[in-house]
Amino acid sequence: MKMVTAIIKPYKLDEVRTALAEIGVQGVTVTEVKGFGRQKGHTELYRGAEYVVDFLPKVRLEIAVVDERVDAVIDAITGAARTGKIGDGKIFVTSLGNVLRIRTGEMDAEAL
Amino acid sequence: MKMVTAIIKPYKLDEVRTALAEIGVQGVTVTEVKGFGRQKGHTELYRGAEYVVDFLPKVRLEIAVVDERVDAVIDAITGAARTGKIGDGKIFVTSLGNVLRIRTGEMDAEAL
Amino acid sequence: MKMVTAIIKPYKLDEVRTALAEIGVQGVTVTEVKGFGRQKGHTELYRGAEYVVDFLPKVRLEIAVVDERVDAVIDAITGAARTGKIGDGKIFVTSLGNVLRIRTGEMDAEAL
Amino acid sequence: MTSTAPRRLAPPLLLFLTGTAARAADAPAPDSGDTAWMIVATALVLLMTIPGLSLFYAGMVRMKNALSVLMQCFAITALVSVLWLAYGYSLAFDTTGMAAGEFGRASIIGGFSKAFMAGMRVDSLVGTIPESVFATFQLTFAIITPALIVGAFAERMKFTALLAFVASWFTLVYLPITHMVWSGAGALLWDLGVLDFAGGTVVHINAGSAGLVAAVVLGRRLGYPGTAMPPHSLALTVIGASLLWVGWFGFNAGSAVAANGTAGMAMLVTQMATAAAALAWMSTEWAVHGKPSVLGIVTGAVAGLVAITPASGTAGPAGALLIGVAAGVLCFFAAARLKRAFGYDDSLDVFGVHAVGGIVGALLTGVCAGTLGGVGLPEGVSIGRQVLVQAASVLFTLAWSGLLSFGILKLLDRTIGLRVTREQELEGLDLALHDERAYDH
Amino acid sequence: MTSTAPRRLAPPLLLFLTGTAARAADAPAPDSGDTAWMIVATALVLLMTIPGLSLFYAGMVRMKNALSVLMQCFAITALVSVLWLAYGYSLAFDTTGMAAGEFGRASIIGGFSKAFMAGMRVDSLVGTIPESVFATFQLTFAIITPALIVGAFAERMKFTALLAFVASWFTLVYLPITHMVWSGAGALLWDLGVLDFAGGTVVHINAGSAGLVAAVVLGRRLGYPGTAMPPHSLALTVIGASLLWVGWFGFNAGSAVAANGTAGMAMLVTQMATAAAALAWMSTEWAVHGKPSVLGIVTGAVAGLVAITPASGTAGPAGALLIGVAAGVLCFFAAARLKRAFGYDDSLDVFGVHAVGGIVGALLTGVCAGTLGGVGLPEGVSIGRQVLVQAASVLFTLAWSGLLSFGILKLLDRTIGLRVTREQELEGLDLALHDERAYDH
Amino acid sequence: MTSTAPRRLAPPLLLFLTGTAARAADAPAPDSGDTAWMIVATALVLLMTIPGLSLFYAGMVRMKNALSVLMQCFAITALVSVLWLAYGYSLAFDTTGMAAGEFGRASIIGGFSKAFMAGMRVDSLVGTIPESVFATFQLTFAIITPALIVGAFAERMKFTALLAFVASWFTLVYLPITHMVWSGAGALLWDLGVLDFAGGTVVHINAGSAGLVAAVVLGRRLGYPGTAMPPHSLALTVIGASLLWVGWFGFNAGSAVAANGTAGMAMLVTQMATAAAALAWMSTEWAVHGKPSVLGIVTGAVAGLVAITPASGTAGPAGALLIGVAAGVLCFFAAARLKRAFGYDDSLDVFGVHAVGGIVGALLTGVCAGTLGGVGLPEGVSIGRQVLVQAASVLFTLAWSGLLSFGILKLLDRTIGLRVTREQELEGLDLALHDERAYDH
Ligand SMILES: Nc1ncnc2c1ncn2[C@@H]1O[C@H](COP(=O)(O)OP(=O)(O)O)[C@@H](O)[C@H]1O
Ligand SMILES: Nc1ncnc2c1ncn2[C@@H]1O[C@H](COP(=O)(O)OP(=O)(O)O)[C@@H](O)[C@H]1O
Ligand SMILES: Nc1ncnc2c1ncn2[C@@H]1O[C@H](COP(=O)(O)OP(=O)(O)O)[C@@H](O)[C@H]1O
Repeated sequence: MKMVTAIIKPYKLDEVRTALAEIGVQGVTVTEVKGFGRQKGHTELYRGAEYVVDFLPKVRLEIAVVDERVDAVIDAITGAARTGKIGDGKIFVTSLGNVLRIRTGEMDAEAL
Repeated sequence: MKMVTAIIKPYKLDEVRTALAEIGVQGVTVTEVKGFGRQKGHTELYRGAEYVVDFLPKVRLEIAVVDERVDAVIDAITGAARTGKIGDGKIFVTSLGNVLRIRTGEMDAEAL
Repeated sequence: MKMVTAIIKPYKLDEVRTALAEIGVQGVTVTEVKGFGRQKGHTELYRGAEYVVDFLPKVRLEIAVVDERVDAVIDAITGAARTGKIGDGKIFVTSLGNVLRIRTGEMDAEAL
Repeated sequence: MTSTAPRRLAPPLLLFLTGTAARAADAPAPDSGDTAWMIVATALVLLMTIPGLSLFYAGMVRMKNALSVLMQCFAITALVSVLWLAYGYSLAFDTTGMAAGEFGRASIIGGFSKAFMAGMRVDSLVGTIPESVFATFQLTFAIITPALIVGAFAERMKFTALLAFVASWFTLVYLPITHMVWSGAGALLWDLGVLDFAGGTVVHINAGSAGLVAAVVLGRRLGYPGTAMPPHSLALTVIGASLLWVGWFGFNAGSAVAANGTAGMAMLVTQMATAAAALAWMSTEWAVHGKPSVLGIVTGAVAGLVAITPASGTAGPAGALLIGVAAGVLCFFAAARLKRAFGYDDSLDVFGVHAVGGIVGALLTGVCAGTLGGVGLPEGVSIGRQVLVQAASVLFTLAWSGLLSFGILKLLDRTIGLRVTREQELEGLDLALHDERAYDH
Repeated sequence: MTSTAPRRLAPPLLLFLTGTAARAADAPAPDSGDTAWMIVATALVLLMTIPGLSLFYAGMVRMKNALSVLMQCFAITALVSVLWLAYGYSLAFDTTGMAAGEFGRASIIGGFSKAFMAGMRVDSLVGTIPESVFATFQLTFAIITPALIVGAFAERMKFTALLAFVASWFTLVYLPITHMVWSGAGALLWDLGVLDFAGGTVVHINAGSAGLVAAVVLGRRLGYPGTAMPPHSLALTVIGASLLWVGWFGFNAGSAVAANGTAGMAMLVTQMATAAAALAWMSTEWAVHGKPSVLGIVTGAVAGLVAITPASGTAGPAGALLIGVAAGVLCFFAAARLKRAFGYDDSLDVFGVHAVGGIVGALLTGVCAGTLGGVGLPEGVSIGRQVLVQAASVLFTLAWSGLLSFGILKLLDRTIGLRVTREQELEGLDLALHDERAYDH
Repeated sequence: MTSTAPRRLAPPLLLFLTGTAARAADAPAPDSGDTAWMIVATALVLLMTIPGLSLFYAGMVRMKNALSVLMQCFAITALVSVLWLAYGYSLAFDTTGMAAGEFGRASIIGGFSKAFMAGMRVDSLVGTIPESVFATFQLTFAIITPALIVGAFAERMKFTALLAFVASWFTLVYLPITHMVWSGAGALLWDLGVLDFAGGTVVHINAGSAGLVAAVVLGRRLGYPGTAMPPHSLALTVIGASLLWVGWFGFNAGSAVAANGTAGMAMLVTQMATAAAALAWMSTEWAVHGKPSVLGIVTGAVAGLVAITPASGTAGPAGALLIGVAAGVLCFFAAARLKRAFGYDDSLDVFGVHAVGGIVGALLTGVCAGTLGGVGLPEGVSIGRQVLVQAASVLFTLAWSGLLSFGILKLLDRTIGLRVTREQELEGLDLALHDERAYDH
């Protein structure tokens, strides 16, 4: 099993969710994060105090999947999240030892 | 060492924390997340605009532990977080390369 | 590649960011988290209802790097985040299977 | 005795004089200054409930229930207004058949002769102000009183039950007590000689007693007292408390039903008692817990406002200081200790602040009218006697409100049910009952 | 016909009497009570816009646009004030050359004789109050009317375009309509006999019509209606709605331009219509959707406030109930169904609440003046005839405001552009246009 | 010279006339309209501090310090009220021993004859209003002045030090300056002929000078100016600024101590100067930084309110525009540039807005009284001479407040300590000093 972690633009969340649902992914955990990267932040200005905010609001998705589905998941995310503009985000894939469904005690692939 | 990541219902956090403390776990990092899964969300309604919110507030726990303690940790979480109702959440276990305590520079098992 | 995850004190974020930038790290994802650990929390008091809040606001950094740079990254974080007081936080290193830049489709080291 | 005492300054005095008995005397004339003040006083008392009290309460509950509290206060405002129009004003202030010292049905409750504001014309007067203004001013008191009770059962009551409870309580508790205290000679507590200038008995003790009963009948919130339930937004609570303070000038100085020296002095003593109570609560908390808190100081201010309410037409500045300090200290212990000792879950301390503060104020009203710069008691009435009258009225109100509240709540519990389900309570009332969330951040 | 009717109670009646025609009669004397009330009424109407309406609206938009709405309302307050001083007051209330029943330029718009408040001295009077107070009171109406329109194009309009639109609309739409309805005998709609005590036509239908046009011309927000756009802080919205309710006493009772029985009755009927509309919306929503919501009940209250506005000087309490219930139910369907059916994106329901509520109120004003406890219609005017007059005024205002708004917006679109870029809309107007964020949590 | 000038309109004129010298003349009679207005004006000025100023400030600090600011403002409200009762009112307004043109102790500070409101009865009058109303109205000015200073040392001062500082500053700075400017003939600055209708000198320059000194003595916040310290909730700040604007009608128009033409004109010019200053700040910021901001426009409005304050009883509408524009532009540069240039950390720009705005207003008061539609200067006083008098009063106040504030702060620093520890500052004052958090989201 793998854990696919994606950092995307917040307003793309709905589209990515839909794309994942279409390929049968049933579970996702989402976190609101701040991203520092190549994409430039914005300027804020308060009574003459101007400063550059170099983080940007991003959304982090965690999706646990069986190995065979990793590519499909990556394609779904990429397809929905890509705008071609800097800051579209990253996908990280790590290997996942075990998964357990708390409610039933089911393990691994069954637990997804 | 392993990193145990658990997604649970928010109101179970206190109980899980207590259960972990009882088995001697001293450190946990907690994130507020949104979960998409089998559990159904709720409906919101604003001036006739009705829409289904399919995410649910969840809490994500990260607990770094030595390998021997993984099972105890999983049992503690499961015992405290289970309600038997859909949406109780998942536990993910991944392997952890190194751990370092910033304050002292201690490494790995000592750092936990 | 490795994923370096660090839990630090929130007011140290700027310094750590700067230290990372100095060694050429270009991307970081930051999450606001709550930490339970050895560091004691605070007391809150509302109309005579006194209770101990044992979590503390912390900041979680995720930095994906190529293996060679892991030590430099750890040193940068440690150098900037250490105060010597309890609660300075931890660094976790896990191995990272793949990385993909959504915008371009670049993979792994190129994607960082 | 009381009908001749110039010191009897309850709001409806003028109503009484110009409305029934004294009609023969010189014809009342409208006064634009009094009218101006009373229109504004009405707006100020409405401001106390929406948004004042609503925010004070909403800030103190958990985020998942913030809207439910706002909803309850807003719905009460609307519901009580319509009931006031239909029959409330009439049952409270219709004085047909009343005569000083004579006991009868009309000593307890008015009739229906003013239902739907029958007979009220653009030029109808009560004293020197339009009757429309008098009726609306009194309505704002009828609104805030049940809204105060909301704090006692916050975070667990069904919205349907809330509506049913408020309609019943307004009818069976608020209207009779108002009538008995304020409608003039012939009314039960008026004839007894109670001093309640702006509603310590009618509003605060009345609501506080109902609150305690409701907290007990509904039971504790899930997790209370083990789980931490910190206020979700003390910023809202401070806005609410501040608006309560400002609006209370309408409440107390407005109870003079004129823009005169009595109104002015009511404002001054209100300011002083509130300030003193705020400092007293802050100091007590500082001494007891080691730190002063903003929730503490604002609650202290509210306790002071409550306590000076019955006395605001009769006490002097020094009396106000005494009342403020007493309320600040005693309400602190009532809120911080009493409810923990007895184990009931009066979520936002309706009993601890409004009943206890109201009782402190009611009793000290008797003391401070006759001394410490007060305006003096009616001829032949000693301080001791007045305090006894005050105490009797307190007990009567505690009992009337407590017993009837208990009956209403038990009846509702057996019919429509009072409390949300466990799942609804865990999810929060905002989503469970109203399909809304307070914030989308 | 109308110039002799004692029931014609629009605010400028006194202006007219004391300002031009009736100057020969007994010299007007200042009244401190009336003055006191009107100063406060002015403060209350200002409170309706800042912070009332600003918060009502800001709470309903998404967090990334919250400041842009506050900014728009605040800038409108400042901009309209200065324009009012420069020429607005004069164009609205200069009655030079007007005569009852005679049509001319002055029936549509005033002249410049009062520009920069020329001739206004500390002791100038309008009726019994200082002219400075009258001018500032009227200004607060001129402020809130364009501010209402903001809700229609929230979350997508350029700030430069907003300023240009408001300056033009104020000049070409607000000032003429105000003049035609309120400046006195000789003005077009005044001579027609329209009853608009506090601004159902001048303020609400006027703004609502412009709002609908603006929503259509600007087009929908990105993602509307598919994407969820929940209010980011209903707590702010409830504060705003509550302050609107309280402040509306200044709006409606202040329109009596005196602290008298008419003001008092205006306050009473305002309270009752608002309460009834809140309950009506709540019940309708409960029946239709299964749950009552706080956004619903507060919107219902605003609908009631809107609808009672034109009638507040002429309706009785029973009429107020009718108006409230009708507004609550009809505005619910307008907001919840109509805009979805037609597919325009009137973000915060300016048309559904203000135009629809205003129309309901305007028509029922004709009904309720003559019956249900109203003050009665002018001699010789039947209810049917008055309703026709009201309908004609409604249509006239809808058309005037709609057509001119369309012209102004199209012109601005071709010159400076109305709408922010796609990137700016996605990022949110707060950062894109103002370099600020509403919260740093 | 000044005692006969009909244009001398400072609030206590009536006090002076009816309270001491003129007692022989026709007996003063209470006026219900004036009383109505002054009760409300008092409520409005209280509203300016709680919740107005509290929110304006609390929104601008970081979340971890939001409650500490609310706490400070609320505690000041309570503390100053009690001190006012004990001796403040007396030291400020006791005129025993004063005589026009004679210098003595009583020219600087009053005596104790009115301590604890001695001699004040329900029917005591000041001019046409109850003395209780006059005393409470003046109290609200005494409350807001030290509360303004809070902005200068926000986010780093110990709460104990705050209480001690406020008590001392109120006694040694506020009371004497008030007495010298407002208590009537015989008082130092009154005899000099300063025009300060509503408190440009007494309130704003006074507070601004103390603020600058406090910012310097306490030193900068940790991390200033490198670290970003964005406002945690501009929504709260906009609510606060809006309530300041609305409440300021009580401040300025209330300073007429009557509901008359002077009050009305004060309201009108207040509205116009504020609007002009808001637009001026917005435009300047837009030109200089490329975007207009909501924090900018509301701060501009406050600058305008400050600057028109001393002139509000004497300037005309055109003068108000001049004052507003000048204040908007100059305060912008003071807040955005001056403090950065000199490197002090006046957290919320108390000096840049209140002292600079106050000075602009004080000087232009001299200009605008005599021209641009102003009411005119006393006979024989030229504009140049009046401006010199204004400048002298400004310098005197800057020096008095600055030097005494410095002394008080240094003394406190050496005894109880002014500043929280580094750890407390990092953790935030809310948890460190009050064991509370502003939000539990
Ligand atoms: N090395 C990294 N480690 C962790 N997160 C990263 C890393 N690089 C980028 N990110 C995340 O991805 C987001 C997008 O990266 P950015 O460099 O701005 O654009 P792009 O993905 O188009 O190259 C960042 O905001 C950050 O959250
Ligand atoms: N494949 C997955 N990857 C990541 N998180 C998941 C996955 N499946 C479920 N989750 C998380 O677990 C939570 C509970 O899952 P759900 O399917 O609702 O119920 P249950 O755990 O009882 O099967 C979800 O809300 C989501 O946060
Ligand atoms: N075993 C662990 N697993 C995950 N997070 C941990 C663990 N131990 C500590 N942490 C995180 O590190 C933070 C600091 O730990 P703490 O024990 O307070 O101090 P120190 O790092 O100085 O030993 C905690 O607040 C928590 O967020």
